Amino acid sequence: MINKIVKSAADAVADIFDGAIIMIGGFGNAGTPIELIHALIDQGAKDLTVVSNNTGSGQVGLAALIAHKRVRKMICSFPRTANSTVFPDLYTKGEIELELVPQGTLAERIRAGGAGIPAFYTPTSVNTPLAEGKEKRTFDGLTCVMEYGIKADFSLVKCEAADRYGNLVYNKTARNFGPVMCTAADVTIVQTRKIVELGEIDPECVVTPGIFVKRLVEIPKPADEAKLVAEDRRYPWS
Amino acid sequence: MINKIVKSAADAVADIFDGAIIMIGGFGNAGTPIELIHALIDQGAKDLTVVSNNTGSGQVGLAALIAHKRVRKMICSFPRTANSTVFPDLYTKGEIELELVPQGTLAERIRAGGAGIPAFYTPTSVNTPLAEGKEKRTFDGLTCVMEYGIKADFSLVKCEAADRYGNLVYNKTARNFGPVMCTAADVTIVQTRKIVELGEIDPECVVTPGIFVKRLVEIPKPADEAKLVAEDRRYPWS
Amino acid sequence: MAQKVALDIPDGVYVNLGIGMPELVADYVPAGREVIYHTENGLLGMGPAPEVGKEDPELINAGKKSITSIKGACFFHHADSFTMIRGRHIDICVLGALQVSQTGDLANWSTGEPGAVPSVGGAMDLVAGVKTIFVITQHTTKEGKSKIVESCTYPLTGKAVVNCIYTNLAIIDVKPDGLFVREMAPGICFDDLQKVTEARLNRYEY
Amino acid sequence: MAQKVALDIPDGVYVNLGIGMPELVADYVPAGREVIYHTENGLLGMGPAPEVGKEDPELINAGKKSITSIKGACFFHHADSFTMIRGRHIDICVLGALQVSQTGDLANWSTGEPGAVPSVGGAMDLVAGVKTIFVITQHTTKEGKSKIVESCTYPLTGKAVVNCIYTNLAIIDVKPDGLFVREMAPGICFDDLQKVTEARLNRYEY
Repeated sequence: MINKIVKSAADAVADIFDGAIIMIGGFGNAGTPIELIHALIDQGAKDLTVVSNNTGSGQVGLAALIAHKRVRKMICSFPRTANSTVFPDLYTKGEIELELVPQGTLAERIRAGGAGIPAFYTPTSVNTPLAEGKEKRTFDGLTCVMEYGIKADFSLVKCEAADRYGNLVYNKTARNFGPVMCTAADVTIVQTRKIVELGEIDPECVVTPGIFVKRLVEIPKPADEAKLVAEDRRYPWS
Repeated sequence: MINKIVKSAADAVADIFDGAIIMIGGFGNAGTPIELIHALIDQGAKDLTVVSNNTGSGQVGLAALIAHKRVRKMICSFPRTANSTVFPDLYTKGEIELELVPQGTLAERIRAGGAGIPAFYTPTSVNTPLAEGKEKRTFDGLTCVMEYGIKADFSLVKCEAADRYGNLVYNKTARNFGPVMCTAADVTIVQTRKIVELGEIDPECVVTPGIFVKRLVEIPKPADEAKLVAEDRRYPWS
Repeated sequence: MAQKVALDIPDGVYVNLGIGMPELVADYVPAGREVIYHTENGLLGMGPAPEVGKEDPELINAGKKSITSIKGACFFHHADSFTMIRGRHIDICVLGALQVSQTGDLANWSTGEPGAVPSVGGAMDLVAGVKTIFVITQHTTKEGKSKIVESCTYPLTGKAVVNCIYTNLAIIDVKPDGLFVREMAPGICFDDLQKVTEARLNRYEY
Repeated sequence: MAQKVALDIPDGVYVNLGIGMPELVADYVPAGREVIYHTENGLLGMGPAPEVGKEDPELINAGKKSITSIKGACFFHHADSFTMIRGRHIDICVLGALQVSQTGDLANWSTGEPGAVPSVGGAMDLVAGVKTIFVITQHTTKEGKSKIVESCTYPLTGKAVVNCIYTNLAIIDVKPDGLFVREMAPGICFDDLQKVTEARLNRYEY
């Protein structure tokens, strides 16, 4: 029988190893799998490479993971946001690496990784510093850079509802990077607001087919990251 | 005001020109925009390049378009099906060109065309005759061929329901090539079983966002291609 | 044959069944196993054929036959479907064959005859992307020629892609050091099998 | 400025608004025009800010502000969102700028200072893929330096990508043969404008 539901966030992330490449969903506070990230902080894996659009805010979630020096390198498009101080501080001190990738190229590289496309060409970033050192090629007069697919050991994603096969639906703009990240990791771990019975999700409306999901954990009331940041909370909770 | 609805299939295809590249949705009989193809036969455009998974069956739809010698070249993955005789006859006589593309590569080339990706690498077809003459490159030990994105002048697609913005949902496996073909043409023309009001399609369940659609025509009772073939019908109806 | 293949498909895996004989495998899933079938034209969770009269012409499999969908199924478009295939998300694919070589090369899409209309479909994507490839085929052609050959004479679908061959006479594993006979049909002995097989066969040593 | 941009956005087009000042453009759509706003984090059909207390933390725009969705909107993931952008499906994008050159080069993501944390987001994808790029910016920096320059000194976002510049002093079209002033703010004359503009300006001949 196929049953991808595990009983806790701690169980879900238990086998994440030092040096792993981890994709973390979310754009700003929307779609961030904050409970999975906190479980990862508790679990202790270090020397991680994290692929995520931003670097977290305040002292919770991804920012807390970075603050605890668990992340060796960030691959992201927008590390500097309003409430993001942890990453900028470490980066300025030279204590964390950054691979800056345009947002659309980041999404496409992740999709390519999941789709078995090792590399593709895009016009994005041509004639800018981000194209330096990259292979260029012109197609019908359009100069492009070659970009590589990205694959991860683990993806951490948040969704709205899931069934035991791992079929997922998301809530509004919290969908963002979730669907592509689910496809691109050896082990995709999803926190869902609710688990539903097989057949409750309309087969025409499934966003992530279960084949891309390995583990599910139900977190009925996920924390609102913006609120935690506004309240100046820190993880681990003090 | 945005209103993509036109009043007839004839109006929808009126500006298709000789020599155009046309993508036609469908896999077997599922999802074939048969009324749009028949309107195209009436309209008369010729010397077409058609991108479609198959070559139609019997003497209706795409098979009829080919039988009327309107198609110079087919780009497809599976030209020879149970009830397909029109294409094989012309092909054997050397009267129509064929570019044979593996099905997944065909889907990905269309997606790439729509997504502004001029080319990508795939391991599919390496070490086979279909890789001959193509650029090869090895990534981490995996040998791949370079494949180009495909763009079309027009796409003809069938869906289940649409609103005036052009948001589409499909029916079951009739979805197949529709969503990627909608993205890859200058002018995407869609026949829909029904037109619904804005907001009636759940924004979480839209499959093709309206931005990819230019024209919509309502065909409430599309013909069942398999039935027409079984009845040995021919288009134009005699 | 289809039953033998079904026995080798573990619980909980994602399987794509090729057109023709491979489709029969779904009929023999042992009790207690849950297997999810992928059909490359856009469905994960393919169920059995519908009752007569309940067919939906827009619900078909890759062989263009009417099917049903199970509870927990989902529909998707072709590019997403081949993301599953090319991206190595499908565990097992069962395909038919014209020829299989002793190094696991597969030829199953064209006899390469001049004037023939070549049709490839998803076969090359499947062998390039699916983790494990099973072939199900008659051991010999109608003319009695071996389909398990030293080297394919027909155009390849993929090179060194087949993991196991299920024929009416035997089950043969494709290993780095050659073909190994795992099981033979009742009444067949190794020497008989080798006689009707062009490729060199090996026995497992126990 | 935002109002001037809004006047130049025709009925029925798809528009992406950058973070900051560009977001204001949505407030000035002339009556009778229907414009659909794309936000690259996964929504086509962005509506105005919600009432206070009705915010959904999972419904935000690219600037991470709470928004609403209109009737006929749809949600999608990031790769599909950038298919719209890179695939040239978005008609107009309105962006802020640090510098614009007289050949339409745009610099708007980094001052290139050592130690600064560079953040690019979707800006490079937008200028590479959207058919028409409008820039909305103050004509000069707080220190009074021209933002419309002969050649950008900051790292580029894209080369020869800007079609029109809307500043507090003028509307300037970027043409193959240079910058052409289409309109000036009340009380500004061409010579005054040229004085505060590093790049060479041209007048249209009527």
